[in-house]
Formats: sequence, structure tokens, C-alpha cells
Amino acid sequence: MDILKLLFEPYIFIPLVFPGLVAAFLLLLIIIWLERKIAAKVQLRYGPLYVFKPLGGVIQTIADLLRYLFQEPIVPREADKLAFLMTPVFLFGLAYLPVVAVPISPTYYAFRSDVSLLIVMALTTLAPIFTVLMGWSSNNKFSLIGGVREGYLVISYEIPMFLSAISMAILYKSLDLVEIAEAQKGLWGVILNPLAAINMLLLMYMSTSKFPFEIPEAESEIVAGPYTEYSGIIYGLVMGASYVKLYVLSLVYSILFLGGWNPLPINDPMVAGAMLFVKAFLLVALGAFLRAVYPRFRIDQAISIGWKIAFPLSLISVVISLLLIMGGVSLVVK
Amino acid sequence: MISSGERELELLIGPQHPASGHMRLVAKVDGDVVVELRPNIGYVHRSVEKLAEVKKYLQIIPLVERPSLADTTANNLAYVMALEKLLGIEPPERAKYLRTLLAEINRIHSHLYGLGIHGVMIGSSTAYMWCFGDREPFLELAQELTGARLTYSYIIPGGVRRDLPAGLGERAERVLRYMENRMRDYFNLYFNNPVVRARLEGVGVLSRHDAINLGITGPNLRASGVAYDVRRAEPYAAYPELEFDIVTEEAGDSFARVMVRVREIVESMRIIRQVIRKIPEGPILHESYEKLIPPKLRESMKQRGMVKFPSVFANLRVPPGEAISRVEGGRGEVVFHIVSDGKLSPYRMRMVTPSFRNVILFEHLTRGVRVADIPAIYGSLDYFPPEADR
Amino acid sequence: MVCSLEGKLLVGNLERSARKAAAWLVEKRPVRDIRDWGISFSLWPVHFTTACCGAEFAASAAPKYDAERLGFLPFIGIRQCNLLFIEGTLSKKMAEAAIWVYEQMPEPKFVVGMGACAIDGGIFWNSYNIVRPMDILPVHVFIPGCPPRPEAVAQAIIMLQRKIRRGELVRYETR
Amino acid sequence: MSLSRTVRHAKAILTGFKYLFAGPRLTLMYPDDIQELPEGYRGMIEYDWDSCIKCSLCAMVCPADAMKMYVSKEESEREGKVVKRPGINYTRCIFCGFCVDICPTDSLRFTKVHDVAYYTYEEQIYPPAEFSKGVPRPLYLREPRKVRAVLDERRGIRYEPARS
Amino acid sequence: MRLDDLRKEIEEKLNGLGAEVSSKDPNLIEVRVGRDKLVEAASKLREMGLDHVKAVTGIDYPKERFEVVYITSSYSDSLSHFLVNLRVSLPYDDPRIPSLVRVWPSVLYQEQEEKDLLGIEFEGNPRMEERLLLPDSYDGIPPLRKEFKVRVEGIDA
Repeated sequence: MDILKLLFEPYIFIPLVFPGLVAAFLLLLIIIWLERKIAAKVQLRYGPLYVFKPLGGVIQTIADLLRYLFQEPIVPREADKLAFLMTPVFLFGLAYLPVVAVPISPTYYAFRSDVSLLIVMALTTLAPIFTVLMGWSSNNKFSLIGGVREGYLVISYEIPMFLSAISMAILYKSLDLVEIAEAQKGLWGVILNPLAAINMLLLMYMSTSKFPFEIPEAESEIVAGPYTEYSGIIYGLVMGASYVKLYVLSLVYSILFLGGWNPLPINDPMVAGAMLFVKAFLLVALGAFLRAVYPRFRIDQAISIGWKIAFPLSLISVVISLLLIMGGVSLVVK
Repeated sequence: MISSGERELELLIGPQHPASGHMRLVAKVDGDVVVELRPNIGYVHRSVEKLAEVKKYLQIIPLVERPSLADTTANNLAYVMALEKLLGIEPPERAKYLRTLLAEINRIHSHLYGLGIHGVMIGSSTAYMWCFGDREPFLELAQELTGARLTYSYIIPGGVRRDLPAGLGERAERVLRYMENRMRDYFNLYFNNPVVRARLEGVGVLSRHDAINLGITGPNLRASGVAYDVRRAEPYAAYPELEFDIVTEEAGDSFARVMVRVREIVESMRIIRQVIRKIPEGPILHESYEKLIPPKLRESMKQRGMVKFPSVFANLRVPPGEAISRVEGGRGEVVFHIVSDGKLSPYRMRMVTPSFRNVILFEHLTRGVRVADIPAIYGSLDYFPPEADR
Repeated sequence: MVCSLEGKLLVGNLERSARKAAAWLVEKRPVRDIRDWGISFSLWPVHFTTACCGAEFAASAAPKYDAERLGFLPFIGIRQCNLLFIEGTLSKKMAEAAIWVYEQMPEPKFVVGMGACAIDGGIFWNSYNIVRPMDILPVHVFIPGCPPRPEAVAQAIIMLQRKIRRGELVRYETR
Repeated sequence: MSLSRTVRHAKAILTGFKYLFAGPRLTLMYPDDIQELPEGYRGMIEYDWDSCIKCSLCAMVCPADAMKMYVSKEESEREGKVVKRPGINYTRCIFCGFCVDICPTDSLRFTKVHDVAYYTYEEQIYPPAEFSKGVPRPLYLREPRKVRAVLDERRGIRYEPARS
Repeated sequence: MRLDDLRKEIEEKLNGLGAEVSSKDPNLIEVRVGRDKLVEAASKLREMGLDHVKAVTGIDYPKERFEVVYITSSYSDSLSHFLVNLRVSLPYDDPRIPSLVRVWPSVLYQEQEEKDLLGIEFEGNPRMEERLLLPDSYDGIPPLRKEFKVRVEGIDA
């Protein structure tokens, strides 16, 4: 019983169960299937089905996972073995780590910090380094190009993304995610500063290489980019990492712009968490849907979008926030 | 393996690569810019020209179809036309219209094939699925007419193998209307998609002068503003009696090549409608062959609308001489040059396919483009390696 | 310490014992069934078009036949796939690539010969530039036809799935 | 970002949503449903033993050398001369249908069987005796429903249960 | 333009090159020149507006001669109806011919293919050393020559 109680302690429950590891894993299983189903529906067909027909093949990802699990993991002879095997682990770890700083209710969080937004943003910045390392360690030309592309993209999306997030922090006069979410009891951030919301959404998909920014692993150009040489369950880990990163960013996005757990019918941590999860899930699903609409940009076009569109937009959104604050819009509930 | 100290990186794209098709592209890149790109073809070389020298005339019909599986009618028709020139026979009117009908259905689904492959090359799996999905109704029509999905072997010396099935015209009309409806969504989702435009416009520009100089053919030529189409230059089958426009674009870039294909689909639909309206009654096999078929068989053949071959087809002898024929297929001009010495097989058969003539564009168009433009250009050429390698 | 014995425990080679143990576990009944089930519904063919049957192969992944319903997803890299479709003729030049691709794929892997050309050469049987896939690769399922219809491709996938689920194809061995 | 481009983005996404929620599906549920092919489809070939006049035209016209004349031992002994009958080799057959079309007695006929695959090489060769037994039937898990493809103006292809 | 007019024009243009010009209905003109006058004749035809080559056919007459036929035509409206064959005979033991790649860049790959499969040397074509369709390791008689035999089976099993 004590163990069960311990499990529900926030500092265990949040990183390990919800919204942490278990939830992320379940979301992975569902979202990969859903991505295929959504694409299939837009493309006039069914997608995975026969693996479990009554539920539309919902366990397709499990079959794929099993297959990966029992597949021979190959380490190329020319690769740097240690880096090759360790980077996916770090990548996955770092993609999911920021979740610890995400609160799921006004009262339920692993830890509360004055700067939790900064912590999340800083931790998400780390993961791409390992993608670059992955590209290097495989010692494959396509991997290398993929890694370099990732490197280029990072510098073009990180700064505007950070600025967009900061513009919301200015608006709420806080860097604490709990306070930010609580501040949106009334108007949501997306209404107050729509420019920042659109910008952040764009950059979020860019940073997790969703379409149309699926550039580092552009299939028809550089095979699978940094992941070209990965096989078996390690590839599964790598493939999961970008979804997990998107999931974490979606949680943050929901808190920043979509009111977090608001509107909250009953003040219960589970309901609040569910509310937040649904919002994040929809954002991830939207990312999956975009695959069916867009082809991918070229790297130079994506970079110029980062610098010429997203960067000015993020500056403007900071200015908007400042103007709103000066105009006397007081949102902080204290 | 990557070695250090080089400024240029040599990329071997293919033959196992999501966007290489059945060939290898050897690209030298400096950063993200392609310095030089050389196609390494021959991965699907199956020696059609040599095998033609040991196969009998009729047996070559399926042989010449195989190289370009998505556009078999053009090869079939071009070969049979050369054969008919040597034999000195002219097919009956109705057969000519049926040939045109199949050629145009084939042109549409060949273009859709090319557009779909191009879509997946720039990352839009939806474009691929849509094009391949909408190809199916046309395949369904062709299948009803000929009895096969892709390899029709429909056109034989002196005529065609099957008569028009009852009600096909009406079904074709339904398919055409479906396609017209869908075209709007294609434009909304794909052709007018800003990302597609950004990827294709101004990429791989082929000037009019170069297009002529390099002997480019088909939609790739017309996208550079040259209004050349064999259907006009040397009309064959029922084309002299049909109204259609030659589609051209001026820009010469990847997007123009895509647009030429899209507009040609519309044009082909116009031709199909005319064929169905105008098709005359009559025999579908030349009378000199028809009278060789035993009378009893001839009756049942007329009833079923399926031609039985006269036994002379098993060992068709062709007078000595040379014949050249050309046909405008989906990908461009197919040229056959047959040298006959009066025996059962051709002495020499030269088959020049549009893809083989367009292969030169790989090195020409890719100098100085970015790595990501390689598939965008490759796809826009609608290049089919087996067709080039034969 | 293991290291001081240069990788050898008293019972013998550690790596080999571990591999043996893993193979024993993986070959145990329930694990084996689950494993074979998973593999059979996750046949991912590699993007490797050897010849013109690729056109019909593409059609079998397209909306009308939608092989993805069977868990069949044409995927990008060699390393992530487990199924090699020989799509038509294998020319001599392509055969080298085919062997190379097959060797680079992780175990367990399967080969399907699609089209008459991938069985006995089809209409090109006497060409000077072709190779019979069954001479150089272990082919598990043959699909006749030129090109085979997408239905036949689906049928071949189902047959391969059945063979995998019967436990005939996947076996882990201790080396 | 210009206005027209924004409109185009919106149009693309809305079209995507339109198909996500209201789009048609073209899929034929293959192992459950099997499409009834049109009359004259060139599927696998069936051979009528009795009406064959052993003229060997089919083997002569075969482009892939898949149709071969096999010496029929029993008949040769009975009739005191070499009797040959056609057998087919599906490892080479390209389904062009020339043999059927040239057969003067309609002993060779098209069937609509088209979805067969094999586990081994040898079972694809059909000498005359096996050839005359009819075409192989694919192994279906359960009896498939026969459907007919109906070309439709709005949905492309629909499938209706076949009447026969 | 009529076939005879074009034929006359070509005859005038190629005057002095020893070219035999003949025509065949409905749209074919045959020009036969010697190997040494080939480039000159080709340049003249090119000047007339025959701007591309549709096909390069090499024909092998064992122990006798090789023939190379350039099937040329034009993309201009007035000439596109006609085909002009430029035909050269080569001695069997010396199958060399000046390349026309400078006159018509479109023959680059076609000449390379004829070299690859038929063993005719096109002097001046930059791709003569490379294989095109055959595997790089191929070493034997060029397969399109008549002495190269492919397997044939009879109709009996």
C-alpha cells in the first residue's frame, strides 16, 4: 500500500506515469497508428487494419514494436560504437526529460519553480545536439548531411521559439508554468497574442521535424537522415524521440496558449491532467495530420522561414505583449 | 565511409534509395550545392533489342511493352505501326479509333503515375496516393477494353484484339466526370499548395534553346515552349480526325513540366469523349487476316468481340525493308526503326524510348541546384529507368 | 571479474552463453508465438525497385489495394525493413545491389520474388543480362504474372504471414 | 507571408480536412472481397484435353517460351506415333493471351483467376495432365465475397456484391 | 513543304559531298554519305534546321560492313513532319566513325549506347571509355553483334 501511495507522489507520478513515461509511451503507440490512419483517410484508403480488425488495427504499433524488438540491431563497422549506441538513449531521455517541470494541475506538480518555463525550454534545446551527434557517429554520408541539416535548423528555430515563449511570459509577468496556466482562467493566450501562438505552433512542428519541415530525415533526399543506420529497437527509440519531444512541447504549448487545464469543471488533479492531455494530444494529432497535406520544404527555404518570417514575428509578438502590458491589461491572478 | 580533407562529397544515390528508382545518381556536392551529377543507368538493361532478333514478329509485341510498364500502349502502337509499314497494310477505321482510345486512357494513367511519383519525391505522400488511386478507374476502363491492367498487348498488325465492350462509353464518361471533379481538389491540396510551389517553381529550368538542342521529348519539351507533338507532326491512328490542342508552358521549370502533364490529362479526356462519340462501326481486323480465320471461328469471334488470330500470326513473315515509326506516348516520342531481311524475326530493331532521350537532362539540369532539388527535378522529368535501359 | 578472464566465466564464453539463453527464451512457446505474430503483421519492404513490376508494387500500396491494411508499409531505409521484394527482372548490375541490400538488412528477413522475371526470367529468360533471384537469394514466396496484379501481391503477403505464424521462417540460433 | 499564400495554405489544409472527415475510400477489401473481373480478362489459362487438336500453334506463338509441347507417353503408345500436348510454365508466362487467341479450337481459355502465389518454384510448372485439371485456387482464409467494381461519378470506384 | 522540295533542298545543300539522296513516301529522306564527309554533311543538315537526332541505329552485317543511321528531324513546325536518315557505311574490321556530338548534342548517350552494345567507336564522343547499359565488369563480344548468340529453346519441353 505504501508503494502505491508512493507512486502517487507527484515527484514520482509526474515523470514516470503521467504526463511522463507511461503516458508518453501510450501516446506513442496511439499517435503512430493515428498518424497512419489519418493519412490513410485523407488518401482515400484504410491504413492499418487487419492486425486487429474490430478496432481498426489499433495495435499495429505494438506489432511493429515487437518486430523491432526481435530484430537484429546492427552497428556498422565504421561507426563510432559508443556514440552510436548511446546517443539514441540520450536523445530519448532528453526529449522526455522536460516533462518533469510540467505541472498538470494548480496543485499537482513534481516541483514548482519560478522559472519552470525556462527549464522546459532549455531542456528541449539539448536534444538536437544528440541528433547531430547521431548523424556524425553513424559515419554515413546521408546521416552526416541529416545531422548538419538538423544543426542548421536548430539555430533557425530555437531563438524565435524562445522569444515567442518569452513574449507570453511577459504577458503573464511570470515564468512559472502554474501561474501562467492559472492566469488564463479568463482569456486564453491564443486570443491575447495570436501572433505568438501561430509562430510557436509553426516552430514547434519545425523543431520536431513534422511536415512541412521534415527536413533532417527527408526520405527522398537523404534516406532517413541521421537515423539511416539505425535498426531494431534502437531505431524504435529514435523514432519515438521526436514524437515525445512534440508531445512535451505540446504540453507546454497548451499551458502557454490554450489555457492549460482551464476551463476546469472540478478542481481535481486528474481532471486537470486529462484536460491538459487532451489539448496536447490534439496538437500532436494536428502535426500528424499535416503530413497528409504538405510536402517538405527545402533546407534553405526552412531556414529563411526561420529567420525571415518566424524571427520578425516573434519580435513583433514580444512588442504586442509589451503593448498589452503597458495598456494596462492585467492578467496576473495573485 | 567519409574520408576527411575533401571539399566535395560524393553521394551515391541509388539503386537502393527511396527516390532513385532503378538507377544510380552519382552526385558531387559542395555543401548543399550539387557540383556535378551523373546518372549511372543500365540497372534494368534487359536487352530488348537483342531479344527481338531471336523472337518472331508477333512475339515482340509483349517484349517491347515491358520496358515502360506504365505506358505500354505507346510502345505497342509504335512497334505495330512500323510492322504495318513493312507489311503494307492499313488497319480498319474502327480499329484506329480503338487504338486512339486506349492510347489516351494510357496517357492519362501514365501521367497520373508520373505525377504521383513526383509527389512522393518531394514528400507529399497524399499526392502519390491520390494519383495512384485515381489511376485505378482508368485502369478499370482499360482492363475492360483489353483484358489486362497494364500490359495490354492490344494492338496487333492489322487491327486490335478486342472490340469496344457494350456500355464502355457511358462508364468512361462517368470516370471522366469524376476526374474533372477531383481536379479541383488536386489544385487546392497539391498544385496550389505554397510548399509545392516553393519546391518546384524556378527549379531545374530548361530553356527552349537547350530543350531543342538536347533533343528532349514529350511533356518536358513542351514545358519549355516547343509545340511539338507527333500526333500533330505526323498524325497516326484516328488523330487526324480529332480535335485537340498541344499543351505548352513557357517557364521550363519543374512546375511547368508538372502543369503540362496536368493539362494534357484534361486534353486527353477531351479526346476520349470525341472518340466515343465518333467511333465508326465496322471490322476491327484487316480483311486480309480476317479471311484466314476459319469461318466458324470467325462467327464466334464477331459475336464475342474478341479477335482470334489467324494461324499465320504464329510465323508472320515480313517483306525485307526498313521502317521507322514514331508515336507520342505519355512520356514522349517513341521511335522504332525496324530492319527486316524477310525472315521470321527482324534483322535489327532499334527502339528509342522517351526516357532514354531525356536521360541527358539529369546532368544538364542539376548543375548548381541543391541536394533537395534532385528529387524535385528527377520526379518532374517523369523518367522511368526500365524504359531508358530497355 | 569478467574482464580479467578475457570475457570468459568459469562456465565458458559469457557472450555465447548469454546469446544461448536469449535464444532459448525467444524460442519458448508463448514468446515465440507473440514474436511471430508481431513480425507477420509488420512486414516492411525496402524501397528497392529492381525493374518494372515496381509499377504494380506501387499500385498495391496505393488506395485501391492498400497493402498497409496488412501491416505492410514500404519504408525508407534498409536497416529498418525486413522484407525484400524483387520487383521483376534482376539484371546483372542490379543483382550485385540486391545481394548487398539483402546482406545489409537486419535478421529476420524475407524475400518475395514478384513477377515472372523474378522466378525464371519471364519473357526475358534468355537475355544475356539477367540473373534468376532464386539462384542468389533465398526466395520465400513467388508471384507469377507479368506484372502480377496487386491482389496477387496481397495474396503473397498473406501467404508469407501465414508461413511466419506457423513458425517456419523465424528461428533464432546460437552461433 | 503574402495574403494569397495564406489563403492557399488555408485551402490546402481545409481540403485535407474535407477528405479526413468526408472523403471517399477506393479500397477493395481484398482477402474478404474479391473483385469480379470483366469478361475476357486474361487470367490464368485453362486447358481442355479433349478438344485439343495438338497443332502446337500455342507453343509457337508464346513470346516467353512458357507454353511447351510435352510428349504424351500413353497416347503416343496407343496411337503409335509421337503425340504432343501443351503444358504451361507459370514461371515464365506473361499472360499475354496469345496462345488463347490463336487456338483454333478454343481448347485454351482464359479464366479470371489472377491472385495466386506459390511457395516453391516446381509447383508452378504444369505439364499437360496437370494443366488440364484446371487452374489453381488461391488459399483464402474464409470464402471471399465476390464484388463488382462500379465506376462512380462521385466516388471513383464503388464495390457492389456481384449478382452471380 | 513537300517531300520533293525538301529533297531538292538537301541535294543542293550537300552538293559536293558525294552524298546520295533518295526519298521514300510519305515523309522519309535518305542521305548516304562517306565516313570522311559525315561531320560536314551533318553540319549542313543542322544548318537547314534539322535540330535533333531521334535515334542512332547501328546495324551489323557480319564480315561485310557496319551501318550507322542517324534519324534526324526538327522541332520546327515546317520540318517536323519529315524524317531525314543520315546513313554511313563502315568497314567491318574498322568500325570507327567521327562523333556528331558537337553537331547534335542529343546523340551523346545514343552513341555511347551503340559503342557499348555494338562496339562502334565514335571518335570525339567524351563518353567512349565508359559502359552505359552493360555492367562495368562486362568483357566480351558486344552483345548486339550477330556473332553474339543468345539461348533459344524450341517449342518442345
